[in-house]
Amino acid sequence: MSGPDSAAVGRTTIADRLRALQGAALTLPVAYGGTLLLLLCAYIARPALLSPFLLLLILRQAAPLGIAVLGQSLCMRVLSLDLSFGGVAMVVSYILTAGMLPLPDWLLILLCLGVGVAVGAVNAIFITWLRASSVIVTLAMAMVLGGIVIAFSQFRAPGDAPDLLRLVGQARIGIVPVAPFVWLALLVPLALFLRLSVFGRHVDAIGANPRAAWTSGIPVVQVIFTVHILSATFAVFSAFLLVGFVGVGSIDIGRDLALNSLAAVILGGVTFGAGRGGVVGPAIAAFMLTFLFNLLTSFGLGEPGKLMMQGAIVALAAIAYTARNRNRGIWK
Amino acid sequence: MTFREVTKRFGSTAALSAVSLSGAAGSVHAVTGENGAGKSTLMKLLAGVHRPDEGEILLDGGRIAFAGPGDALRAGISTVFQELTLLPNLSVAENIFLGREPRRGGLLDRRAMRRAARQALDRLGMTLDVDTLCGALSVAEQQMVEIAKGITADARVFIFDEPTAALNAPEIAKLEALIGELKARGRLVFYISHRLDEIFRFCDTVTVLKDGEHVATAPTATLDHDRLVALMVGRALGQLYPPRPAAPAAPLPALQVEGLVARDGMPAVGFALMRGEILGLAGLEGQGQRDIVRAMAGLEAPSSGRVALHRDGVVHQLGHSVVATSRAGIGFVPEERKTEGLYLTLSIAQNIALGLLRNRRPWARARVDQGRIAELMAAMRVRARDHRQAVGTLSGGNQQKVMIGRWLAAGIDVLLVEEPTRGVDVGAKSEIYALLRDFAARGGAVLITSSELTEHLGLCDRILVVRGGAIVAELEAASASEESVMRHAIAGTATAGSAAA
Amino acid sequence: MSGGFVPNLLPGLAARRARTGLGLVTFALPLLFFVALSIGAPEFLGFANLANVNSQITALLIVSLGQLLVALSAGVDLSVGSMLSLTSAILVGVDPGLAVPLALLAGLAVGLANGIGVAVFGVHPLVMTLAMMTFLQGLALLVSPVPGGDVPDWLEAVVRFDLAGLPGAFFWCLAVVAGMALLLHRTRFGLRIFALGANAESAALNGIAVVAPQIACYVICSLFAVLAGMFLSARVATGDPTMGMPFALESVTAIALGGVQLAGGIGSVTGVVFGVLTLGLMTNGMNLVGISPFIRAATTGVLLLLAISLQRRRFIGV
Amino acid sequence: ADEVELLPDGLMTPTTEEMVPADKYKKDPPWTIGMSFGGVGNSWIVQMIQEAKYVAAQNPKIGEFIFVEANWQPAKQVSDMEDLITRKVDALIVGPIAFPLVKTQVDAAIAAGIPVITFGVSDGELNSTTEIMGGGEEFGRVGGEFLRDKLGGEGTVWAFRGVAGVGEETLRYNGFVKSLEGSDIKIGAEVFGDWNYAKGKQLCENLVLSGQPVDGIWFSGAEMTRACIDVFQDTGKPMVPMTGEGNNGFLKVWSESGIDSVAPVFTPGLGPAVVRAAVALLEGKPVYKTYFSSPPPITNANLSDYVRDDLNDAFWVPSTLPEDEIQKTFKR
Ligand SMILES: Nc1ncnc2c1ncn2[C@@H]1O[C@H](COP(=O)(O)OP(=O)(O)OP(=O)(O)O)[C@@H](O)[C@H]1O
Ligand SMILES: Nc1ncnc2c1ncn2[C@@H]1O[C@H](COP(=O)(O)OP(=O)(O)OP(=O)(O)O)[C@@H](O)[C@H]1O
Ligand SMILES: [Mg+2]
Ligand SMILES: [Mg+2]
Repeated sequence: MSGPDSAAVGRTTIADRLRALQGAALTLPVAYGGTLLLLLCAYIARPALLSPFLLLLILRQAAPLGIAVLGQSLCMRVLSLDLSFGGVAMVVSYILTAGMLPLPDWLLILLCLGVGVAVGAVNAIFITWLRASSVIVTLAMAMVLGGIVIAFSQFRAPGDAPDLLRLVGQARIGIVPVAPFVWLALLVPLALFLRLSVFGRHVDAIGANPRAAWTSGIPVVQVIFTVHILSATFAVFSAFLLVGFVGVGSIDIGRDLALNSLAAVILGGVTFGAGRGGVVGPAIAAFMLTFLFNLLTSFGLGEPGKLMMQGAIVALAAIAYTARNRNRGIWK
Repeated sequence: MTFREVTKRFGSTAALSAVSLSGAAGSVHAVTGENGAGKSTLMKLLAGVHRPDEGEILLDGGRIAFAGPGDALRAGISTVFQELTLLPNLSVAENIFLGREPRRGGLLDRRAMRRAARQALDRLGMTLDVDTLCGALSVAEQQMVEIAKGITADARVFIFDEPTAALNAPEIAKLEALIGELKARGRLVFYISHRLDEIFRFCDTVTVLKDGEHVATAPTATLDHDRLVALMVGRALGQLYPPRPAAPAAPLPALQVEGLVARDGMPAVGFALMRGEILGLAGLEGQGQRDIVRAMAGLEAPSSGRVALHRDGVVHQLGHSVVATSRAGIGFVPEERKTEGLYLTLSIAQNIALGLLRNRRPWARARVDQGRIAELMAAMRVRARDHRQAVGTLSGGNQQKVMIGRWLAAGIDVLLVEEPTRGVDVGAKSEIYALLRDFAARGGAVLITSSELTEHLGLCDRILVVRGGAIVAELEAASASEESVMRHAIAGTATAGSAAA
Repeated sequence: MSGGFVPNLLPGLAARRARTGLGLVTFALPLLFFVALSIGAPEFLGFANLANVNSQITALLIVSLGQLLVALSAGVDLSVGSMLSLTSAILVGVDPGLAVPLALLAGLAVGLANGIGVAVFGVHPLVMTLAMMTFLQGLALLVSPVPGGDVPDWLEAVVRFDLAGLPGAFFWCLAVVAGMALLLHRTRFGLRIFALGANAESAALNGIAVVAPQIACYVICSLFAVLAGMFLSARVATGDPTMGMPFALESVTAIALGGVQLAGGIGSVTGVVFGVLTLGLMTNGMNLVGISPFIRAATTGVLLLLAISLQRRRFIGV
Repeated sequence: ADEVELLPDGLMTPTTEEMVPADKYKKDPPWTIGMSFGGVGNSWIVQMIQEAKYVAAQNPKIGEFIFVEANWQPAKQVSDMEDLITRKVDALIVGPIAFPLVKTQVDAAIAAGIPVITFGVSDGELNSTTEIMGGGEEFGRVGGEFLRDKLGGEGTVWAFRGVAGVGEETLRYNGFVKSLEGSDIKIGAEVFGDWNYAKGKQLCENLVLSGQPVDGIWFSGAEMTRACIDVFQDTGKPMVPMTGEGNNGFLKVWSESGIDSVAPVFTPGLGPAVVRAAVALLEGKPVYKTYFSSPPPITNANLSDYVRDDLNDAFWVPSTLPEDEIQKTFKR
C-alpha cells in the first residue's frame, strides 16, 4: 500500500506546484493575455502590423497613453480617480503653442510642469480637505481647464510646438522612436519607488483600508496629495508627447486620455480597494489598447464596426479575466 | 440537527476535518476552542455561508444543502455572526427586519416594522430609537441589535457566534434570559464564546474544537473551568493574568491629560498615565470612555483640553491629529478591527510591516526585518498558513493579535487599546496580557477600555471609573473588586464628587 | 486632520441625512440660482421659460434617476448615454411599429449584460459600462448613421402635449420621480438596494439575494435611458445616433450634486431632482444672461467645483 | 429692385427666384440677433464666427449679437434655440447639427414672427425664411472628380471624413461617392478624423502603418490633409494625390511640397452672409429664399493667389475680414 501512496503524494505535489503556477498565470492582469491574443490576430489577418518598424511606431503612439496611465493607476491605488487629463493636455498644448507668452521654450515647459503640480494640488485639496467626490472634482477641473483655454484661444488653433518637444515626439534613433524612452524613463523610477519606498507601502495601506490607515497614523492626506500631484504631472508629460507628436497645437488634444487610461489601468490589473496592482500591467494594457485601435483601423470597418469591436473586446477581456479569478472571492 | 464528518478546506488550510456533532432541540450547545479552531467555520456551514467539502449536515434527519444564507434563514436557522453584519445606512428597525420585511398591499409596512422592532428591543431592555441609523451606534449597541435581529427570527436553530465579546455584564444577563426562553420553547441554540463562565452559566453541552478537529463533547455539568481550558488549549494554563510588578517609588508620567473635554457637553477630565503601568478606563457601556480615548489618540478633535507626552524629561504638547500623535509615539488599537483596524486584503506580514515603518519618511527605503515579523507572529501565536495569508481570512482572534502585534512592533511609548482581547481565546488572552505587561515593564504605558470588568481587575494597575463622561473614581486594581467598581459605575450609588484629579 | 473621519455618533436628523446624502447645499444651490436668475434675467420667471427649463431637464432627470439606482447599488453606468443614442437611432431606423418594443428590448438586453458582467462576473462597473458605452455608440451609428427620420407620431403626441396649461414634460417628470420614489422607499427591493449597496457581503449574510437585485438595477437603469431616449427623440422630433453622448457624465454629475455617493448605499430621489435642477438652471441661466460660449465651460466647471466642495461628505472617496 | 449683396466677388449667388416679401420682418433698430450653432472645435468655424461677429459689431443697428453653440449636442441645440426665442430675439440664425432636430423650434420662431436664417440648405425640410450655404455635395464632388482624373478612373482611395453624424459632413461625403460612380475607383478605407489635425494624423498613421494600399486620398476638409502629408513625409511613403481645402496651413504645405491637389472653396464669409441676410430682413429689404456659395476651387494653377506666407496656419480663404483685422488675428 505504501508504494502507490507515496506515488500519490509525489503526484499531488507536482500537481500542486502546477496548480500554483497556473494560479500565478491566472492572476496575471488581463492585459498580458489580451495583448498576446491581439498580436495573434494581427499575425493572421494583418501581418504588416507586426514588422518591428511598425510595432515601434505603435509603441510611440502608446507612450502618451502609457504615461497618463501611470498617473491614473496611482490614483486608483488610493481609491481616487483623475479624469482631468484632457483639460491638463489642453492647457499644456495652449501654453506651448499659442505663443502668447514671450518665453523661451524651456521656461514654457517648466511652466507647464508648474501648472500640472498646481492642478494636482487643487484636485487634492478638494478631494481631501473638502472631501468632495474625486470623479466630480476632476471632471469639473477638466471643464475649468478646457474652458480657460477656450476663453483665451476663442477656439483659434494655436501655432507650432516647441522644437524640443517635436524632436522628442517625432525623432527616431535608427528605427527606434524616442518617445517610448520617455515613457520608460518615467515608468521605471516610479515602479521602483513604489516597490521600495515607505510611500509605496502607504499607498497599499490606503488602498486596502483608508480608514484603518487613518486611525493608525498614516498621513493619508499627504499621500493623496502627492498622488494627485504626480498624476497631474504625468498628464503634463503625456501632453508633451502628444503635442510633440502632433507638432502643432490642437484644441481637443488628449480628449480620450482620461477614459482610455481608466480602461487601461483596470485591464492592467489594478483594482479599486484591494491594495493591489503594479505599474507594468497597466503599461502593457496601454500598449494593448493602442494596438487594438490600430488593428481595428486597419480592418477598415468604419466607425460603427470599429466602436463595436472595441467595446466588445474590452468587455470580453475583462469578463474572461474576472471570471477566471472568480473563485478567489468570499463566496464559495 | 447533526453534523456528520464535515470537512472544510480553504486552499491548503483545513479549517475543519471530519467534525461530527449533534445538538438536540431544547438545549443550549456551546462550541468552544482556540482562535482559529474552526468554530465560526462550522457555524457558517450551518448558516449557508460555506458548503462542506466532505460530510453532510442533517436537519430533522434530512440532509440540507443551502445555496446561501437566505436558504438557511428560510429553513429556520437564525445566525448572529461573529462579524457584525448590520448595514450602517439602515435604521435599527430596517436592519432587524432586513430580508423579511413586513409588507402590506405589496409595499413595505414601515409602521409594522417599527412596532415589531420596538418590541424586540424591549425584550432586550434597550431604549434605542428604532429610527436611528446603525452606523451611529456603538459596537455594543450594534451587537445588541444583532441579537435582537437573531432572536426575532422565527427559527428552530439559533446560532450565536461570540455575541458577548463587546458586551457588559447587565447586557449579558439579558441575553442569558432570552436564551433561556428559547430553550424553554424547545429551540436548539449553538453558543460560541471565549468567556468560559458564560458557557457554564448558559449551556447544557459543550463541544471543544482544536485545529479544526473535534476534541470532546460533554455535558457542562461534568466539566469544570480548568478541565475545559485543558481541553481547549491542550495544556494546563497557569495564571491568566501576568503578575503585577511592584509600583515604582517615583513613577514617571508618560501622558498627562488636562481639562480634556472630549466632546461638546461632556465634563472635563484630567489624569496622568504613568510609565510602566497599565491603566483601565472602566464603566458602563457608552459612558464616554471611548470618546476620551479617541480624543487622546487624536482621532477626534476635543472641544478643549490638552494632552502632553513626557519623554526623557521633555514635554511634548500633542496636536489633534492622528498623524501627529502616532509620530510622537502613541499607538491606538480600535475596537472595530474590520473597519478601522486592519488591512484585510493585505497579508499578515504587510500589516505588521506597516507598524514597523511607522516613523520612517515616505521616501525612505521600506525594508523591514522579516525575522522580526516571524518573531512577532510566533510570540503572539498567530495561527495562520504563513505570513503571506491575507488578514481577512484569519479567524477573529488571530486578527486581533495581528492588530496589537502591529503596534508592539512599532516602537512606541504609549498604547491606547480599546477592548484588547475582543474575541480572543483564553490561551491567546494570556499571551496578549503578557505582551502588554511586558510592553509596560519596558517603560511603555498602556491605557485600556474593556467591557470585561475582570480584565480591568486582573490586568490593570489602576482603574479609573467613568460615568457620564466624568472620572468618578480612581481605584487600585489590586484592592478593587467587581462590586467596588460597579458601585462607582452605576449612577446614584456612588458618592458624587470623588472624581480623580 | 481631525476632520478626516466624522465620529460614529450622529444625532437623529443628521443620522437620517447620512442615508439620503442630502445637505443644505443640495437645496440651497438651485434655490440660489433661481433667485439670482429671477433678479438678473427678466425673462426667467416667464411661464414660457419655466416650461422650457422643465422640458430641457426632463431627459437628464430620467437618466439620472436610473443612474441613482445603480449608484445606490455601489455601481455606475456610463453606458446610459449611448443607450439613449441607440434608442434614438432605433426609433427612426426601423419599422415604426417595431421601434418602441425593439428599443425596450435593447434596453433590457443591455441592462442584463451590464448587470451580469458586474454582479456575476465581478467586472468593475466602470470598465463594463465604459466598454458597453463604446459598443452601443457603434451600434447606434450602424442602425442610423446620420440624424434624421421621423419618430412615430403617437410618441410625439405622448411627449408634446399640454394638459391644464402644463407641458407634457412636467407629467413625465412627475411620473418617473413618483415611480422611482415608490420603488426605492416603499418596496422591499428598494430597501435591499440600500442594504447591498452599503455592504454586499453583510447584506448577503443577512440572507438577502445580492446578485439578482444588482442586475435589476442595471436593467432598470438601461430602461430609464431608453425612456429618456424616447422622450428626447420625440422632443426634437427626430433621431440622432449621437444624441446621448453628454448624458453619461452629466447624469453622474447630477447625482453627485444631489448628494448621492458613488460608493453606494447613500442617496435619494429628492437629491437627484435638485441635482438635475441645478445643472438645468446653470445652462438655462447662462443662455439667458448671455454668458459668452467661450467662457461657458469654465463657468460650469467652477460652479460645479463650488457646489461639490460645499457638500463635505463623511469620507474621502470616489 | 436693389439687390442685397451678401458677399462680394461672386462668392454667393441666389439659387431661387423666390423672394421673401419685402417689409415682412421690418423692425426698428436696435435689433437683437441670436445665432445658434451646432458646435465649434475647428478653426474654420472659429473664423466664420469671428467674421460674423465682426460684421455684427460694425453695424450700429445691431444692439446685441448673441452667439450660442451646442457643443455638437442635439438636445443642447434645441434648448439653446428655445432660450433664444424666449429672449425674444429679432432674428434667429441657426446652423443646425441636423435639420430635423431644429424643425420644431424653427416653426416656433416663425410663428412668433421671428425670421429664421438657416445656415444650410434644407430643401424645404425647414420653414426657414432664408437659407444660405456653401460646400455640401459640391465640395465632395470637386475632390472626387479631381481624384478620378488623377487616378485615371481606377485604383484605391481612402476617405477621411469629418464628425460622424453631422449633416454637412454627410453631404460632402455623398457628393464624393456620387462623383466616383461609374469609375473603377474603390474606397479602401473610411475613417472619421473629426476635421481635426491631431486625430487625422493618428488615423493616417494607423492606415499607413497597417500597409493598406492607397492611390489617392479624399478629405472632407479642414486640417486633416496637412496631417496626412506630414505622416507620409515622416514615414517616407511616396506622396499620392490628396484633396484639401482653402486653409492657409494646407496651402503652404501644398505650395512647398508641390504635390497634386485641389482645394474646394468653402468661405468663412458665410458667417457675415447670414448676418447680412438677417439685417436685410429686419430692414425690410428683399431677400431670396436660398443662396449658395460655390466659387471655383483652388488648383495648382492659381494656388499662389491664395497662399499667405505671412499668416499662420489657422487662416482660411477667402476671408471677408479687412486686412488689418486679418493681420491682428492671424499674424504668424
Ligand atoms: N474565507 C477564508 N479563507 C481562508 N481561510 C479561512 C477563511 N475563513 C476561515 N479561514 C481559516 O479557517 C480557520 C478557522 O477559522 P474560524 O473563523 O472558523 O475560527 P474560529 O474558531 O471561529 O476562531 P475565533 O475564535 O478566532 O473566531 C482559520 O485558520 C482561518 O484562518
Ligand atoms: N427585478 C425587479 N425589478 C423591480 N422590482 C423588483 C424586482 N425584483 C423584486 N422587486 C420588488 O422588490 C420587492 C421584493 O420582492 P421579492 O420577490 O424579493 O420579495 P420576497 O422576499 O421574495 O418576498 P416574499 O417572500 O413575500 O415573496 C417587491 O415589491 C418587488 O416588486
Ligand atoms: Mg470565529
Ligand atoms: Mg418572493
